[in-house]
Amino acid sequence: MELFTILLLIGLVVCAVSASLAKNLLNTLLIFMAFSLMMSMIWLLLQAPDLAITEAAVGAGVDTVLFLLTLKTIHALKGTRFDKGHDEKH
Amino acid sequence: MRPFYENLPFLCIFLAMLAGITTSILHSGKWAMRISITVLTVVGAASAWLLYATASQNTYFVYAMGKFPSPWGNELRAGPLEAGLALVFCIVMACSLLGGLQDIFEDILPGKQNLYFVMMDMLLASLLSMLYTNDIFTGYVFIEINTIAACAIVMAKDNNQTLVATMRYLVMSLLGSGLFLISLALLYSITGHLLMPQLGESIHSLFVGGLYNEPLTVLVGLMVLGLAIKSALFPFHSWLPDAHGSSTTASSAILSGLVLKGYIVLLIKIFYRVFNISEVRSLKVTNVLFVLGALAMIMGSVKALQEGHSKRMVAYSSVAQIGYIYLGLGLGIEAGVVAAVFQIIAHAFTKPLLFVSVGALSSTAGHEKKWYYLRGAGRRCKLAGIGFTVGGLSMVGIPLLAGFVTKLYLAQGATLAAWQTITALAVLAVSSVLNAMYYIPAIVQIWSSGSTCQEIGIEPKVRRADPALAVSILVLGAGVILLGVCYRPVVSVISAGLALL
Amino acid sequence: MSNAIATWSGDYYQVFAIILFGIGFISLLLHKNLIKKIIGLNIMDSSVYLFLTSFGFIDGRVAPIVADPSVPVQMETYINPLPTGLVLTGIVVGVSVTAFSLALTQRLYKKYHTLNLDEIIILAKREEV
Amino acid sequence: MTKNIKEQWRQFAAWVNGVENDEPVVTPEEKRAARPHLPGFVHRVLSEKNELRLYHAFSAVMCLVFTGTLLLTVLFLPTFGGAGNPTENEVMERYVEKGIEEVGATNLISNIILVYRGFDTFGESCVLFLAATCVMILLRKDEKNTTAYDLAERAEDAEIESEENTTVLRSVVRMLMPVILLFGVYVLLNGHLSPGGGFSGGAILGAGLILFENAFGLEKVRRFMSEHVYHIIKVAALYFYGFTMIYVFFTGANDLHSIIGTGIPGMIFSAGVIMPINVAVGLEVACTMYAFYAFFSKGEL
Repeated sequence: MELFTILLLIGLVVCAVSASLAKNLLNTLLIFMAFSLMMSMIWLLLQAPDLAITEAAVGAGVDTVLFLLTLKTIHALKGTRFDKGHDEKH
Repeated sequence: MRPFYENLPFLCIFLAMLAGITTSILHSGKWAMRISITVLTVVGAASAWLLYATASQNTYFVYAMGKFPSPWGNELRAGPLEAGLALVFCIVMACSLLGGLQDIFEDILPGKQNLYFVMMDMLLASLLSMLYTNDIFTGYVFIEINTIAACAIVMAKDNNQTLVATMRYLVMSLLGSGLFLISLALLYSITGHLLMPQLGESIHSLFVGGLYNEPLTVLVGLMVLGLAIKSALFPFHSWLPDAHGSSTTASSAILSGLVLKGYIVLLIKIFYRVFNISEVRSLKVTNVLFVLGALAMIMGSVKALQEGHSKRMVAYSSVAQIGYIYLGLGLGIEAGVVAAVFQIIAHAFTKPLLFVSVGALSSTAGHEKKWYYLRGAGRRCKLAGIGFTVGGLSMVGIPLLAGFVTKLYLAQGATLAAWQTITALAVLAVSSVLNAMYYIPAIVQIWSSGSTCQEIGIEPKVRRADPALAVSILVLGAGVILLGVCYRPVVSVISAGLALL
Repeated sequence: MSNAIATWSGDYYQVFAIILFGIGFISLLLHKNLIKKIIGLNIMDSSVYLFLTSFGFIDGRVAPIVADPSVPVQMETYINPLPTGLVLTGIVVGVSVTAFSLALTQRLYKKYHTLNLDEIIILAKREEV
Repeated sequence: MTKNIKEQWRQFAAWVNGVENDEPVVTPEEKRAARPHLPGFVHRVLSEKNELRLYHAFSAVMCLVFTGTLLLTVLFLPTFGGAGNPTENEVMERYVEKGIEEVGATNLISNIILVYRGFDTFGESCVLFLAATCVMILLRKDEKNTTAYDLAERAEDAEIESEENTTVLRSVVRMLMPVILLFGVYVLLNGHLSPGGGFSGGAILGAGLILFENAFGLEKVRRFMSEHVYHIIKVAALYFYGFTMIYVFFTGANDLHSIIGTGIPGMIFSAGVIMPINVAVGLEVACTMYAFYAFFSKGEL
């Protein structure tokens, strides 16, 4: 059990570093979502189910939606049709 | 059944919050403004009653929020110091709103004016809670409310400069909140309490037993750092000039006059109720605060000296004035803290007076804010000119004005301090000279004849002070003069309040 | 030093929380990209919550939800519920702040068409002059 | 009917293959034209700005110092998970042992956050309310923050979300919606008996609303959730919460008789004010989450 916990914690650090280093903003966001899910598992291991359910609903749910909407507004989502022409040129 | 006045702090906080919630569904900014002013009046009257009740009996009381006393439930605590500061905050906030009213209605789109007043009500609620709270985690929650509301009133003007300033302000503030929260976690881990009386007891026993010395040092450092970032102590002031210099008049006045002070009052409460001032001194925190305060006094003034933009100059002067407060705290003795609290009150009156006057002066030159173009503005709006003169002279330290009394008490405190005496006196002298070097030319500029704003195609116009502006400048100016002339009762209330903390 | 390592390996939750705090802190301060700043802020907040929650955990005890209320509750059965409650409050504050800063980011992008805060600050200064 | 299904299938296949037959309303060229020219001097100034470099060095040093100091501090803190740490004191004892008797919820955390430390949690609801207000100030459509270009873009989004393009989503949402709502309501109503409560339940309900909007469009949602309704729900929920708290605090602090009892612990109607407050908070949170979504994507509710 302890090993699993430590693996999860190492996973958190890896996610945090790669979210902060990733080039593509969408990748950053997806990694951050994984971070939230792992965090929610850690809350369960720390015997805090209230936090787990809140973190899952908020970190992986609402926060991600808000980030995605922001990325859409600022045209950072590659492959959406607005940026197609733009990408081909580069 | 306790006497009714003991319910007042709690009722005031909830009144302000519910007023904010109500205001959010109004459609008219005018009605929102009326509700805010009414709430401020009622809360001000209640605070005056509370001040009278506690100061006349020289007593304080704790008020359990619910039927569970400390250490289990949230608690409020009110004494003469808290009630007096609440009264000052209400007066200043109402005057700043009245003085900046015209600008608010010009700068903010009609559909969103009511939301500005929502922020004002919430700001009032959070300031009151930070004053009255006896629970350190409540302090954290209301610090966050204060941060969000303060950022919102910066960005309310909604132009490019204010949005950028808000972003910088938000990033720095959130950093400060994070540091405060982590120090709170450390504090909880070694004491197991969150309410100030029990925290004080267990920290005292830790000190006596010599336990957990290292975590204590770290957590005091982090807590002070977090609150120092939020209250713009040098060198964490970089966000302040943009935020205070670009927002609408009332926002600048309230941010400089009150929001910064809320955090410092919380810090003083923590110093006195969680630790006590001799323990803080033994951790050497006060020495750091003293040095940073002294640096802020000099650097803030130097920066202000180089600034040609009127509001940014006044904003930089806030950095220097915050330095005075931290200098007083950094002396690490009772007299220094009294001077610091007096400076909180004096600056709460003076700085909004300056901002409101500058706002009115610049409206005579088409809202141009550069000093160069404000030549003769005082002749075109006499009341604002007089207000600026009084405020500026108070900052310089002319006798019979509030700023002079602060310097007097700081100097008196410095003579009693351990090692800081010479430095403090020298810094005070230098800072006064520097203040004079930028306030006096500004005063001369606004009273000179002629005008320069035609050069950029703006026709100078005469502005007659409307009633709201007149009330604002007169009340704030009267406050500055009263604090300078009959300061003894104020100081005695402050000393009594600090002794009860 | 070996003592220190032994203590750290016992307090691994706190050690990882602090490492995460460092990562979040540095991305909040050093990243120029606003979105990454906000993600850094979220990581920093989560790490502080992890730090705080770890003080409530006690080995071998269960979450403070009583299955059978008719039996008198023993303190030795449950972990400390207070840090969980505090963190629950903190998470809500975190979401609010995230929403606010993201809204601000959208507006800044619409005005300056970049997410680089340094560039934005310089462009704003140019405008002012 | 068959033609309609065929048509839909064709579009779905085209969507899977990434083929798009209709031209976007706003071309990339126009979009680039709408973007102000980022002048080269920005980069020059950036390299000139030593102030910024100083700031970066300062931040890096500060971060290292903090992390190091805190890691060292951990050495001196009570051991993780040890029984008898300073946090296991009379405060925890009363919360755990007297919680059910004094307040009545078997989820001891909800006792703490809603009754023992109710003021903090009311403050927290106000933070959420403030954030929603800030988002409204920033993003609600007005002449300052919305250009013709934004409107064109939103019109195109609305076209993408139109009926024929969302068939799959709609079918899935029709099946998922009742489950999500049921789960949200369950979490909300059982906040005092099991993990969950107002905030998490509200967030789940809000997520359900967001999904519904995605599938069926703003107009369908407006039938039951306009800006007017949003304001009414938000203010009513906060008023209910606020006045309940005033009553609880006032009677508690003044030793007055309170009509709020504890009920039979473990039953759904127990624990006094906790369940009604959870419902109020949940409604507020659900509305606020949906409002965040709507203002972020459409600029209006």
